[in-house]
Amino acid sequence: MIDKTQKSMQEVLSQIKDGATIMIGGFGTAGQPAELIDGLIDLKVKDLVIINNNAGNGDFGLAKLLKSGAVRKIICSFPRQSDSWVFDELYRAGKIELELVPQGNLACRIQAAGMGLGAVFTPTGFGTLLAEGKETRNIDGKDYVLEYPLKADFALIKAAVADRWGNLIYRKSARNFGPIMAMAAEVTIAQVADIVPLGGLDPEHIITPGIFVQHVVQVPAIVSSAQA
Amino acid sequence: MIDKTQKSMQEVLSQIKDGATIMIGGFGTAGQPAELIDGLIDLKVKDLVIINNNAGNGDFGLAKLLKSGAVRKIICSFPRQSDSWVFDELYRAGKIELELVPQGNLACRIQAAGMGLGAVFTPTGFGTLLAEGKETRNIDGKDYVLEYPLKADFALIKAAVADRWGNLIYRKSARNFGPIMAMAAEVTIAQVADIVPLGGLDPEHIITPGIFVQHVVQVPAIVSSAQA
Amino acid sequence: MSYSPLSRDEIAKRAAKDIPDGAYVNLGIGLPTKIAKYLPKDKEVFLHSENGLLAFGAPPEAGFEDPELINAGKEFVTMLDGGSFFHHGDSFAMMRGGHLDICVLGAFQVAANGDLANWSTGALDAIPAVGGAMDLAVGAKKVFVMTNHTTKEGEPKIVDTLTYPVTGKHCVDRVYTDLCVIDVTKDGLKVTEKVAGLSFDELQRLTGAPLIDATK
Amino acid sequence: MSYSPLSRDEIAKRAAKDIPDGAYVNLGIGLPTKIAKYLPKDKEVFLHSENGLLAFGAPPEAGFEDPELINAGKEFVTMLDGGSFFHHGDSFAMMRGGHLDICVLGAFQVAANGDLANWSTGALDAIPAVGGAMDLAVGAKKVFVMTNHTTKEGEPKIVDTLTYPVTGKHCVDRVYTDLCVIDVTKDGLKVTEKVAGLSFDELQRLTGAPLIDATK
Repeated sequence: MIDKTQKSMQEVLSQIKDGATIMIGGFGTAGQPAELIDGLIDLKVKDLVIINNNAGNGDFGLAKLLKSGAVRKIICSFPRQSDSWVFDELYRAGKIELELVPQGNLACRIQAAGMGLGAVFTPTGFGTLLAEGKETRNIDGKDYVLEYPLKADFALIKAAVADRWGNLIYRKSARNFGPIMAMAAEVTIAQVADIVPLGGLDPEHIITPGIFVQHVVQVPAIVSSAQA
Repeated sequence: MIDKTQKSMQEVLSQIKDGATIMIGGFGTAGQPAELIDGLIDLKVKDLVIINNNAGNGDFGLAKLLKSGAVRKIICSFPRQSDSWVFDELYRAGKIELELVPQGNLACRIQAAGMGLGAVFTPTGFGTLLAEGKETRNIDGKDYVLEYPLKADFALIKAAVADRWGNLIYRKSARNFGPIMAMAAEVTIAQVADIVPLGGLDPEHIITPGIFVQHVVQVPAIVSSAQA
Repeated sequence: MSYSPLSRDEIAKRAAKDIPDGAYVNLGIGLPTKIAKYLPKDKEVFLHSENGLLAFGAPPEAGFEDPELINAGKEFVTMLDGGSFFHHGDSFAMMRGGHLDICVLGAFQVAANGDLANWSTGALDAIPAVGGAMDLAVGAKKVFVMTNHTTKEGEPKIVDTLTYPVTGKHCVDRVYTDLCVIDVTKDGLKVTEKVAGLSFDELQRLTGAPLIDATK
Repeated sequence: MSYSPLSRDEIAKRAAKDIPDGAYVNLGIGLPTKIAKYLPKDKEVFLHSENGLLAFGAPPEAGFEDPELINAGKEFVTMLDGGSFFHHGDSFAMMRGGHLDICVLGAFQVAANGDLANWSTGALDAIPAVGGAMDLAVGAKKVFVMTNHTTKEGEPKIVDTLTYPVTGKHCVDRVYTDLCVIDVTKDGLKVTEKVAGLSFDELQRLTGAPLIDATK
């Protein structure tokens, strides 16, 4: 019997080693798998490459991971926020590498990885600093930049409900990067608030089919005091 | 008040002119918008380019459209079937042009159009007759073929339920090409069995958001005698 | 003659007038967000947010905030009946694929040829951040800009050539400022409206690129 | 010594043995479809179909056929609890993106280097059709082929170099025939099993490429 929910969070996360590339879901704190990130911090692994839309908020979750010194490089679209002081300090001190990617190219490069494409010509960023040195091409009168897939060893995402085969549904705008990151990583670990028996999720409503999910960890939802 | 369900099928289809490129949903007959196709036949337009996975089954739906002489060219992955006699005869008589595309490249090229990409490097078809003359590239040790987006003037698709904003849900394996074709066409026309009031579709369950749908036509579901 | 520049809310109100019934619209973070307040009740306008929302509505009442229902500005919102959720891939396909009718963006500078700068001042010590700005600039069918006509220091923001790093080339269609409305055309920057009491010469003096008077 | 080739069902049964618990598997139209019948009940194997199904089950009972619940072979199927529906884009992302563990395909020819021909005989008057064959060939982590060892006319189907048009290059990992099981390796074609009573020399005689005896 295949049960992707059977292992402890610690056991699941222990696969992650120094130097791993990890996608972390969430847009701001919505959809951010805070408990998985806490577990990742406890591993005390080093030299991680993190892919996320942001670079952490406040002192918890992703920001706490950065503060722990575990991250060598972050690939994101919007690091600078009113509460991104942890990242800001590391960046100004030269202690973290930043690859800035337009948000839609971030999404598209993650999708390209999940879809098995070798590269894509995208219009976003053409002629800008973020496309400097990249191959470009005019196709049917429009300019495009060649962008390569973003793959990852692991994706840590947050969903609402799972079954033992790893099928997932999400909640509201916490969906954001979850489904496409699950498709792009070698090993996807989802934290969910609820686990239902097989058949408890309607096959028409499943957003991430279990083929894209290797492990499910249940983290009961707490009324969060986190700012969005 | 935006109501995409208000026009008659005839009125909606009358936008389609000679020479139009039209995506038609469906895999075999599942998801094939048979009534929209009948309406298209009644228009007596000519020189159409049709994009579908197949090239018609039996004597109805897409096959009937081909038989009417309206189609100049078909872009598909699997024209030859036990009941594709209409296409077979036209093809052998040199009366229809065929662009054969591997099914996954068909899907991917439709997606590329909907996503606004200029071209994609796909591994499928590399080294085969279907990639002859196409640009290729080795990326990270793997060979890819450059494929261009497939766009369309219209998409005719079949869904299960809509609301007046054009939000759609599908039914079982009739979903197939519907969602990606809706994203790739200038004008998407969906035939649906039911229309519900706004709010009748759960925002978590909507598969095709109304932004991708311009017109909805209600065609009550009949227990079909069509072979699958 | 004297004139009064429009307030931020008045610019938003003016821009809102040009958003047609049934439009799919992305309102950039900051000033453009104000437009939502001024959309007429008899129109149905679909607001899109980068983080996977279509047809979201007003902020929730106090006490009903949901940390998992936010817009791209990370503000709490509500959903309208008929709204939908989707992932980031589909959300940016809506932009990049040309499905959004209008986006309204803030700007550091707009050039005479429609080039837009709104993501980086190029300051060496600044931490760069881009978000979805470049995607909106190239993706939406129409790109509107909403901005003060000059900087706080009185420098023109509508310029001949950008001095700040570009966000998107040849992308801006129309600019709403506190002084006027400008259409970016092949012939140049056409002023179609200006505030009462402001002479065309004075407006030109406050602008870093040649304007065409099309207010008659 | 005399030997009996395996029946089609026996080949399917043999191939089924190598599909591990929890595998995501696409069974090609025709012969490979038979494998479903022989998957052991104590294993959970997830069957994928090109047209947007994961974890589908056996055909429905007569009278319960649903024209909107079919597999890629356009046969009526049922869904298991835990199954899901998705669109063609996601379905082929599952293949092309390397998420499927195994696909089992039919073949006209398999070459010594793992090239596969199964979509076109190259006959001039034939109507070409490819479906998802090329996607499966390049996409699945492991590509198994299930075929008779020779054509009806006795010609080898396992050959040194393809004479039919290629479906995918260097893609086949293992071949199940009515006579043997062959692993395609960098060192060559390794026969790991053969039917009782069949000598290696006789098997080599029926094969168009050099075999390595790895049955011991």
